[in-house]
This record gives sequence, structure tokens and C-alpha cells, in this order.
Amino acid sequence: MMRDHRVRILSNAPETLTYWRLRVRLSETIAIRPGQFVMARTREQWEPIWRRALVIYRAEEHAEGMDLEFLYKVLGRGTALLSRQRPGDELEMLGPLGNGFPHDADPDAEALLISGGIGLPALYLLAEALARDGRAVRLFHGEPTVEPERPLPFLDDFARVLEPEAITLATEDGSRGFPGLVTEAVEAYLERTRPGRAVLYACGPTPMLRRVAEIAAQRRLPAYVSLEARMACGFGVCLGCAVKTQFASEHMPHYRRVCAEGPIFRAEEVIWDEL
Amino acid sequence: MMRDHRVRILSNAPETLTYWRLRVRLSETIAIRPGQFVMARTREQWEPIWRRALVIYRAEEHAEGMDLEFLYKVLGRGTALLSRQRPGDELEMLGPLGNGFPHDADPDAEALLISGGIGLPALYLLAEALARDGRAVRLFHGEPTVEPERPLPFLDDFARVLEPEAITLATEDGSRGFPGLVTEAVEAYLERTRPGRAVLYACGPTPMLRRVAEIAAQRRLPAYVSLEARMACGFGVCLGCAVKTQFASEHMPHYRRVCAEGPIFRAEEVIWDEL
Amino acid sequence: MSCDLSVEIAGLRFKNPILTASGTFGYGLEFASWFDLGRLGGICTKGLSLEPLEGNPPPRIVETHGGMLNSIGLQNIGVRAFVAEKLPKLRQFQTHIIANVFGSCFEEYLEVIRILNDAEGISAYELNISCPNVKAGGMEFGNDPDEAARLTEACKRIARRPIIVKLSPNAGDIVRVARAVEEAGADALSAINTILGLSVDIYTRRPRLATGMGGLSGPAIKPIALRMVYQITHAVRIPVIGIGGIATVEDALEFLIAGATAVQIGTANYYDPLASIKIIEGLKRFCEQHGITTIRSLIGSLQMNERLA
Amino acid sequence: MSCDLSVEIAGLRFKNPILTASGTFGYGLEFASWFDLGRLGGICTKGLSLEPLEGNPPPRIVETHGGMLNSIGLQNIGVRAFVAEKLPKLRQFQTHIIANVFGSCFEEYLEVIRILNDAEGISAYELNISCPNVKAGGMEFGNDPDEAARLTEACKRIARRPIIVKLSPNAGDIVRVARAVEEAGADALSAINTILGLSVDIYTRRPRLATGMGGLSGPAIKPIALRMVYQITHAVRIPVIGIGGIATVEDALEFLIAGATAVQIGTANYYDPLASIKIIEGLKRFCEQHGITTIRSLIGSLQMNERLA
Ligand SMILES: Cc1cc2nc3c(=O)[nH]c(=O)nc-3n(C[C@H](O)[C@H](O)[C@H](O)COP(=O)(O)OP(=O)(O)OC[C@H]3O[C@@H](n4cnc5c(N)ncnc54)[C@H](O)[C@@H]3O)c2cc1C
Ligand SMILES: Cc1cc2nc3c(=O)[nH]c(=O)nc-3n(C[C@H](O)[C@H](O)[C@H](O)COP(=O)(O)OP(=O)(O)OC[C@H]3O[C@@H](n4cnc5c(N)ncnc54)[C@H](O)[C@@H]3O)c2cc1C
Ligand SMILES: Cc1cc2nc3c(=O)[nH]c(=O)nc-3n(C[C@H](O)[C@H](O)[C@H](O)COP(=O)(O)O)c2cc1C
Ligand SMILES: Cc1cc2nc3c(=O)[nH]c(=O)nc-3n(C[C@H](O)[C@H](O)[C@H](O)COP(=O)(O)O)c2cc1C
Ligand code: FES
Ligand code: FES
Repeated sequence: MMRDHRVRILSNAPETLTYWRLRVRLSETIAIRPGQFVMARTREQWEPIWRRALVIYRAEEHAEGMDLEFLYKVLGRGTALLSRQRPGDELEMLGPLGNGFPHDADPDAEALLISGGIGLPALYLLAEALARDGRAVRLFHGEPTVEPERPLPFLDDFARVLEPEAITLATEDGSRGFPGLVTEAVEAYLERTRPGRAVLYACGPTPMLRRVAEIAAQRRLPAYVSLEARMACGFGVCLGCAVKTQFASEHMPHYRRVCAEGPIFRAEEVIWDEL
Repeated sequence: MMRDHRVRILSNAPETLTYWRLRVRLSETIAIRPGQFVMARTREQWEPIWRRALVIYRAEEHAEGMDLEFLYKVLGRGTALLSRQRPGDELEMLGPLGNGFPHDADPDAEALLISGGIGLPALYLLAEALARDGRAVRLFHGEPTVEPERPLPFLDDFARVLEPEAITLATEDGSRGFPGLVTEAVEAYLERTRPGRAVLYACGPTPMLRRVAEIAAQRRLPAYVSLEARMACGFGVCLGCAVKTQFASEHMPHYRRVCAEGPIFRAEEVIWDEL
Repeated sequence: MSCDLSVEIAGLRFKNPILTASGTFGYGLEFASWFDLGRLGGICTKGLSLEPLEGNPPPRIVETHGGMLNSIGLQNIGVRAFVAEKLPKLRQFQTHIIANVFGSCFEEYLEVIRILNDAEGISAYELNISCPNVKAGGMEFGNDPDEAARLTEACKRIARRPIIVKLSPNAGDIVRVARAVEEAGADALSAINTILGLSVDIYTRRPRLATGMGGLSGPAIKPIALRMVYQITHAVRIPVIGIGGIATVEDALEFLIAGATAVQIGTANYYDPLASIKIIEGLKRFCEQHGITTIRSLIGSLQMNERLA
Repeated sequence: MSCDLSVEIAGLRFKNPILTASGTFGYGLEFASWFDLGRLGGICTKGLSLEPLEGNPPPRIVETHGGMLNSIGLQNIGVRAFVAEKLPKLRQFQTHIIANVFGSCFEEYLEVIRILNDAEGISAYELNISCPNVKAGGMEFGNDPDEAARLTEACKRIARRPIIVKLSPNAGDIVRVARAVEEAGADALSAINTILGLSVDIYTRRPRLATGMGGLSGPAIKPIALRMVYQITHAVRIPVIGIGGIATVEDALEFLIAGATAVQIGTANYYDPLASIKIIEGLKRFCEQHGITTIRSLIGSLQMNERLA
């Protein structure tokens, strides 16, 4: 159930030049759907006033409750403050929030998970759930660049639930893996294998999601995208996170809330020109 | 010279139920007059916006520069934030600021140092300097209460520069030392010894300082008090810290700035009714 | 000894002076999973218009130091859907439901009130007069004392429940508007609504909100709101509900001492859905610690010492 | 490639658009030990009156979320002492000295300007019109467009240097005052001064400032100040200097893009005496990174998209 969980930090450290990994302990277990998020703040946080949205990357139950993991990128004040918290410090996390990915959308289809940059953490629990169900799952992950001598440790997390060869890393500058955009890697794969049935699940920057939507439309494949928006509350009351979609919710001809009806939408519902 | 020093925290931990000790390292040595203070903030501090005033408790030169020590009490947002900083974290400290105690006021007089609560840190460097000059020095320190089994470690600091019997602890509830107000302990001492010449140096809550001023006036002894005021800048430009005194500064018939002309004033200059 | 937290406004007894502010508490039900809504003094609904409104294009919100700007565009499901779908559940809770009402013209305000008049379970109407008046060329009702008074009078004439007029800080002189609507028959006032502000994206050189400007709320505006509430309570005789940046029990107490009979919690609900409950608990604790037997003894107890600069 | 940061206001060339705000930078000399004052675009002095003023009783300041309230009471050493003791040292620095002027009546403003007219090393006068007008029963000059215009005209008639009128956000309609003083001959405007606010000590039930209310400044007010500066620049043709909560280079850029020709750094000087210098360095860096060859190309470059709520 959604609650304001007071959690204790187990670890919080940079994992690459860009990404931090945060591990926290809950004193209870909660049911989490892949792609759900929390709204987090530090204890006695006065500034910035809003909490920050973080998708639940991994979750592990144990005797004392549950450990949650997050991956994040230090962008501005909120994430900078988070990065200064240490093991033992407490955080307040509202959640789990949002709708989550429908991982039983098409049980026989191959699942193509597509992420750009910090979009990746939205996909781990989905990969795990799909793999547990014995589904064919592939991960395509894109980065602008990857320093050759520095591995991306979080890809190893995926390698433990997926076949290693089911993971494709794409770099825009060709420094590692597929040279080009992650969506080009996906297209190349679809071109090569022409899967009869496939479902696309994507999280990443808007231009990438838009391209995923185009690819899915061209090939008539279902696609689910996880959108971002500025969020004041995260639980549906400020109406600040509205995005325009083809379908209505609660008497609204167009607008739906990323935090409540989302963050995951069918790609064809999204009106990309109005994002 | 006054500068915005970026200092590194060596230690920062509670020393009693009430008092925290902070030790920081400067990469250079600076000249400090007893009773001078710094205006401190954490790195990337957005809230609260003002820095907080902390008197320099102790200072120690060494090969790499200088270590400074502070004692503080967690009262509100600023000091709570400070208490959450850890060894290795950096602080920004403007200073040294203020006028400092005139420790050569009357070279032959006995120096009576009087503090209440968190007023104590203002007096250590003074005690040290006076003792170094071979002056007769006594410390009177007052607390509301002291748990019998918990010592006040910072009194040991004073015991290393003063004779142990020159230190009087007064507790309002009589839990340790002299039973009563610290000013009563001072009066009792003056009554008993009737020193021909003595100088009073005091820091603590305003009612205590006011009483010190009365005692000094009755016995015609010089007294110096360290005042507190809300401070936005600490270096003389906001005029926010003004207090009314008998004497003028810079065309001002009455008001003087606690941060610039103070924090130390002759007790008879202060207009106590207008504080 | 426990303290009596109840207050009275426009003949209504509130079990405590902590209400939630319109637009920051949804239709109330969103918070029902967080705590028993019956613990609140009252709930001001999201602003209700005659027809559903879909609101402004995104981005609609931006964070600022100590606050946020919003330009939601008064998105709401419309008064009929509120009455049909939300109210039946909402009125189950032992608290006052205050319907926040607005329109783009006179008649629309009246029509919304007429519909609400027939509904059960509403205690009062709060008129949001800081809305662009379409008929008057987009000028806000709330900025002009005469317009505001006329609107109040018209609503008062047909309303079967007390009218609280919510004042805008963007009015040239909020105190004049307060006096005008009091004279026009308002039963109570609430203040303040958001303050017009702007935030600019320096990279795109566009406003950070799709609509350009937006309304500032949150702790940043508290000193301004408190000043206005003080000024208003000293200019009128009807009760004033204080709003603006209240996030802690100390904040709420400042408004009560300055003269507010009750307060509304707004933006704080977003970053802490339990904010209003924590403030109610804090009030109880404060009163107990300070031997206060009734919260009413605090209201307006500020001893002002005005000396000119 | 380095960027040309210079801007022109009222015929004066400023080497960069970063000035320091009156009352937050002392008489300038207090900062001479921090950095070379010649690096600043300009310095606005502490407000100067005919006779020394001792200011208000303490407490004079209080911190709020993202800001502070002050009621210093315009303490200053008086214009003659400023000319005799401060100016000779201050004018050694390669920057514009702008004398901030105020009085409690018309004639006092004029008298201060007459004295300054004869002094060397001042570039312009900034009229602080948000002072209580003793003759008009304490009403602020700045709140009434006609009063403000009359004052501007009178000062303009005798001033040997350009007149910048500093506008108060507490005026009923700041844009009307802006238009009125432009018509009255002001060479430039600066905005905003502090916003009237209140803070209450809940334990003593008294205001936290000895004088009751005070002026709010700091990052909290930035969105309001930016909105007003935008509105003013679109209502007048003379240059506007933006003030209000500027603490970072991003803040300064927001004001320039919104239409300000230069900005003043106020409260930030208190908690970071190097704030103005850091902002100047930040401007240079921003321009280099974005291939901006002259800062003037940024001024007023905001693309507003106003859609009504
Ligand atoms: C449902 C959801 C889940 C998320 N999960 C994660 C996650 O697991 N890991 C992670 O690193 N990030 C995640 N994000 C994004 C994260 O919330 C933002 O990066 C964070 O709020 C930035 O805060 P800040 O204070 O560091 O930056 P700010 O100072 O707030 O902003 C820095 C820059 O980022 C932009 N920005 C801020 N927030 C957002 C946002 N929500 N969307 C788009 N742009 C924004 C600002 O406009 C600004 O340009 C998620 C966002 C959403 C909506
Ligand atoms: C020259 C000088 C030297 C100081 N040295 C020390 C020191 O070495 N150790 C130490 O613990 N404290 C010292 N103080 C006091 C210290 O600066 C304040 O306790 C601190 O600013 C409180 O900040 P806060 O954010 O924790 O509390 P806030 O949230 O700002 O305030 C908590 C309460 O304390 C009151 N308060 C805050 N600041 C002051 C103040 N400056 N004077 C009086 N009341 C205040 C507030 O009104 C409020 O009631 C010194 C003060 C001055 C002026
Ligand atoms: C996102 C948002 C939406 C709001 N919607 C309404 C509304 O529909 N009707 C109304 O009268 N006030 C509305 N308000 C104003 C609040 O009720 C309140 O007056 C204002 O935010 C100041 O209080 P605060 O600082 O505690 O948030 C809204 C405020 C916010 C932040
Ligand atoms: C303590 C203090 C004193 C001030 N004194 C003056 C003054 O003498 N004359 C004046 O025109 N403005 C004065 N101001 C207003 C500032 O110049 C500035 O307009 C205002 O603080 C808003 O800017 P800020 O938010 O950057 O501080 C003062 C402000 C503060 C905080
Ligand atoms: S973030 Fe508030 S409704 Fe979605
Ligand atoms: S604190 Fe600013 S002048 Fe003293």
C-alpha cells in the first residue's frame, strides 16, 4: 500500500562517473509493480521543497523487511542533496506510486526492453518478472559514450536475469557495443529477426521514446513508454504532471496525470507534439 | 585577514547531551583575537539562507595550517544542519570577525571569566592568552543542571590552562558544584576575596550579562560582555545586528553593530533596557 | 488537560482550525487512504466550474526557492460530476466540505452555486475571485473592489449556505477588496490565493510554464500572506481564514495569533500528505505545553508595536 | 572568444550588468578587502538622507524561508558625511557609483541631490521612493503614481546626473507607477524594492521585528520580482534594472532575458560577500559556452507565450 515509508540508507555511492546506486531498508514488505516509483526526500529537507521521483530499480525481501535499490544521476539540487546522504541516514519515501508496466500484455510475444541513459532503472523489475515467467526478453540500452575501461556495473544486474547475449549496449560515439542510437540497434534487430510478435517497453529521453513509438507504429507492435514530467506531489492531486493523450480520464478529454494514470502509457496514446 | 575560508571537518560529534564539538582544518594560519567569531555555512547550503555565527573556541597551528575548534548547541535549522555534517565534509567560514576581548585591559588585575551555557566557548582563547601572560585567571561557568555521572569535557580544556581550583562550576539546581546562578558564585567569590583589582569578562544569556554589569558597577570593576544578535552578514553591512549603547560610532548617536564594533562591549556602554 | 481546538466561522463550528486549501487536496478522497478525513477541520475542494475544464498545456508547474509556480488552468471535473461522483463519498467523513467555486462570468458563478444548493453535505461556498473575467476582457474579478462586491452580493442573494470570499494578493489593494466584499455580505474571507510570478528557462529563453506566468505558493510567500491576513483582520469584522505557505504548526500559530480564525494548508500537502494531520497534532501539543485551554484565546492575540521606519 | 558584457543605461556605459543593491553593500568600502570593487558594473550606496539617521530599534532583521525581513529604518551617516568621508575613497575604483537617495518630504530629496550635485565621482542618482512621506501622513511616495511622478519631475529638474527611480512592489500597481515616472522624466528604473511582510514570535505573541512589519528580500521573492520586471519593461521604453532575490548567475540571466538591462545583487551579498563577483565570472562563462558575443543580445530575448488560464 502507498505510504510514507521512513527508510534507512544501507549504501549510497557513485557507480560510474554518471550513475549513483542507493540501497535502502524498509521495515516491511510491499508489493511493487515493475516501473512504479517513489517520491523521496531527506529528513528535515527544507529546500528544495518538492520530493524527487525515483523509480524502484530492484527489490529484495528478507527477514527484516525489504531492501530497495535505486539508480540515479546527479542533475540539480535534489539529486545533489540525495548524493550527500550517508549509510545510516534516513529518507522519506512515498510509494509505491504510478501504474507500472503491464508485463502480461501479450504472454507469447518477445519482450524488447529499451532504455536510454537513466531510463534503465525502470526496466529491471520488468526484466526480472518477464524472465521469471519464462518469456523471451531482450534489453537494448543506449548511452552517449562509455569509457572503454569502465564497465557499467548495473548491466551485470540484468545479465543475472537475462541471457548475456540478450543484452545490447549501444553508444552514440561507438565507444562500445552497437555504434549509434539505441533505437537504431532496436531497428537493426527487428530488421534482422522480424519477430512475429513483440512488445516494446521503453524508458528514456523523450526523443528516444518518440522514436520507439514510431518504430512500433510502423511494425504494428504494441509499445509501452514510461514518461517523465515535473512532479510536485506524485500521487495525483496537484495536476501538475499532466500530459496530453488520445484518451480521456475522469471527465478530462485529453489530459492524464503522469504520476497516476502513468508513468507508463501505450505509445500510441501519447500526443508527442504536445509533450 | 578576514576571508571566506573553505575548511574541512576533522570531527563533529555531540560531547554531552547539549553540546557538540566541531573540529575543522584550515590550510593556512590566521591571527585570532580571543572572542572573535566566524560566520559558517555548509557547502551548497540553500536553506537557511543566513550563515550562523560561531565563536572560535580553540585554535592550534601545525605544519599544514591550523585546526579550529567550536562548541555549539543544536537549536534550530542552522545548527541542526551543521550537526549532520561529517568528517571530510567542507564548510565555508567567513572570519575571523568582530573585535575580540581586550586581554591586556589591566595587566595587574585578576581576570574573572564568567560564562553561562553556550557562552563558554567565547572564553577559552582568552583564558589561554591571559594564562600565557602569567595573569591570575578564574573561570566561573554556569549550567541549569549537570547530570552527576556525565562530566563536561570542555571544562577539562580549561583545566589544562588554568589551575583546577580556579574553575568554578555553578548549577542552578545544585546538581554539581556551586548551587545557584553563576553570577551568585561570582558574587560569593568577590565577597570572600575582595580583590583590589579585577576585570570581568562574560559571555552568556542576556539576563546573566546584565547581572554581571550590575555587579561590576557596584564594585567599580571593569567588565566586558560578549553580546548576541541576529546576524545576516556578520561583517558590518546589513546593520541588522545593531544594539543601543551609550557611545556613538560613525555618526550614529547610539547604535553600534554587534558584529563589527562588538560582539564585545564594555558593560557600562550597553543600554540594557533596550536590548 | 486537553485543549478545545474548535472555532466558529459563519455559524459553522469547526472541530479544529486546520482546513486544506483548494487545489492542493484534490477532491479530498485522494487523501482518504492517508488518514481519516474526519480529523480535519474542513476540506476546500478543487475549484469547481459549471462545465469540466481540461486546464492548461504542460509544463504547468515549476519549483522555486521555498515555493512553486503553477498554472494548472483550473482543471476540474465540473460541478455536476463533483456532486454526482465525489460528494456522496466525501460527505461520509465527519468534517466540513467547503465547495470552492469559480466561473468565467457572473452567471457562471451563480449557476454553480445553484447546483450546489441542491446538493447535500456541503457546509459553505468559497468564491475564488482571482479568475480571469472573460466578460470584462480577462481582468480578474478579484482585482477590483466594485466587481468583487457585485459578485459577492449576487452570490449571497442565491446561496443557501455561507459565502467565504477568497482574496487575491494580486489585487491593487487587498484590504479595499476585503472591505468591499464584507459590505456586500460575505460571511467570511480567506486569504491569500497565489501571487503572480514568472520563471524563465535561460537555455530556451522561454517561460518555464507553458502559459508564461503562474501563481506562486509555498513557504516563500508566508511573510507576505501573514502581513496581508493581519491587515485584513484589522479592517473587517467577519472572520478571516489564513492561507499562504503554512507548513508547520509554528506557521499555523503565527496566522492564528495574527488574527486568522482558521487556516488552510496548501502546497505543503504535496510534499507531505500528512502535513495537515501533523499540524493538528502539533496544535494540541502546543496548547497543552502552554496551558492554553481554548485555541480561541490565541486568535488575534498579537501585540503589535508599530513604529514607523 | 570573450563576450562583451557592457551595457548602457541613461548614457552611462557599465562594464558589466552586475551592480550591487542599496543597503546590502554598505558604502562599498566594506567590500574592498574582499575584491577589487572596479570589477563591478556599479555600486548603489546605502540610502542617503539629508541628516544622519540612526534607524530603528532592534530586532531589525529576521530570517524566513528563502529570505529575510528587515526594518533597518534607513540608518545612514547622512549625505554630507558620505561625500566627505566615503566618496573620496570610493571614487578611486573603476566603477559607477550610484547614490541612493531618499527623504521624508519633497524638499529633503531635493536637498540631498543638490549636495550630491557638487560632489565628484557619482554617476547617477537612484531615488528610493518607497519611504514614508512624512508630509503625506506616512503614505509611501512610491505607492501613488502622481506623487511619484511629481517627485521624479522635481528631482529631474535640479539633478546634474541621470535619475533612476527605484520602484516599490507594494504600490497598488507598479506598472502604473513605472509609466508615470517615465513620463515625468526618469532616465531609468530599478525594481523591485522589498515586499512588505510580517513574522510573528509565537511565544511572546509579538512581531519578530521591533517595528512590526518589515521588507521581504532574498531568493523567495525572485519569481515575483521577475514577473514585475517583465511587466515593467513591456510598459516603458527606458531601461530597467532588475532586483530581487538574485543569488546565482542563472538568476541574473533570467532577469536579463526577461528584459532587464542590468541587475542588482542584494541579500546574497550578506551570506556570500563574493556573490557579485561569482555572478560576473559566471556570466562570462555562460556567454563563452553559448557563443554569445555581446550580453546585449540576451536582454529582453524572452519569447513569451501568454495563454490565459
Ligand atoms: C516517474 C519518474 C521516475 C524517475 N526515476 C528516476 C530514477 O530512477 N533515477 C533518476 O536519476 N531519475 C529519475 N527520474 C528523474 C528525476 O526525478 C529527476 O532527475 C530529478 O527530479 C531531478 O531533480 P534535481 O533536483 O536533481 O534536478 P532539478 O534541479 O530539479 O533539475 C535539473 C534539470 O533537470 C530537469 N528536470 C528535473 N526534474 C525533471 C523531471 N522529472 N523530468 C524532466 N526533467 C527534469 C530540470 O528542468 C532541470 O533542467 C524520474 C522521474 C520520474 C517522473
Ligand atoms: C558572535 C556570536 C557568536 C556565537 N557563537 C556561538 C557558538 O560558539 N556556539 C553556539 O552554539 N552558538 C553561538 N552563537 C549563537 C548561534 O549563532 C545561534 O545559536 C545560531 O545562530 C542558531 O541558529 P539555528 O539555525 O540553530 O537556530 P534558529 O532556527 O535560527 O533559531 C533558534 C532559536 O534561537 C534564536 N536565535 C537564533 N540565532 C540567535 C542569535 N544569534 N542570538 C540569539 N538568539 C538566536 C532564534 O530566535 C530562535 O528562537 C553565537 C552568536 C553570536 C552572535
Ligand atoms: C497547484 C495549485 C492549484 C490551486 N488551485 C486552486 C483552485 O482551484 N482554487 C483556489 O481557490 N485556489 C487554488 N490554489 C491556491 C491555494 O488554495 C492557496 O490559496 C495557495 O496555494 C497559497 O497557499 P499555500 O502557499 O499554502 O499553497 C491552488 C494552488 C496550487 C499550488
Ligand atoms: C537590510 C536591507 C537594507 C536595505 N536598504 C535599502 C536602502 O537603504 N535603499 C534602498 O533603495 N533599498 C534598500 N534595500 C532593498 C534592496 O536594495 C533590494 O531592493 C531588495 O533587498 C531586493 O533585492 P534582494 O532580494 O536581492 O535583496 C535594503 C534591503 C535590505 C535587505
Ligand atoms: S505530480 Fe501531482 S498530480 Fe501528478
Ligand atoms: S550582522 Fe550585518 S551588520 Fe552586523
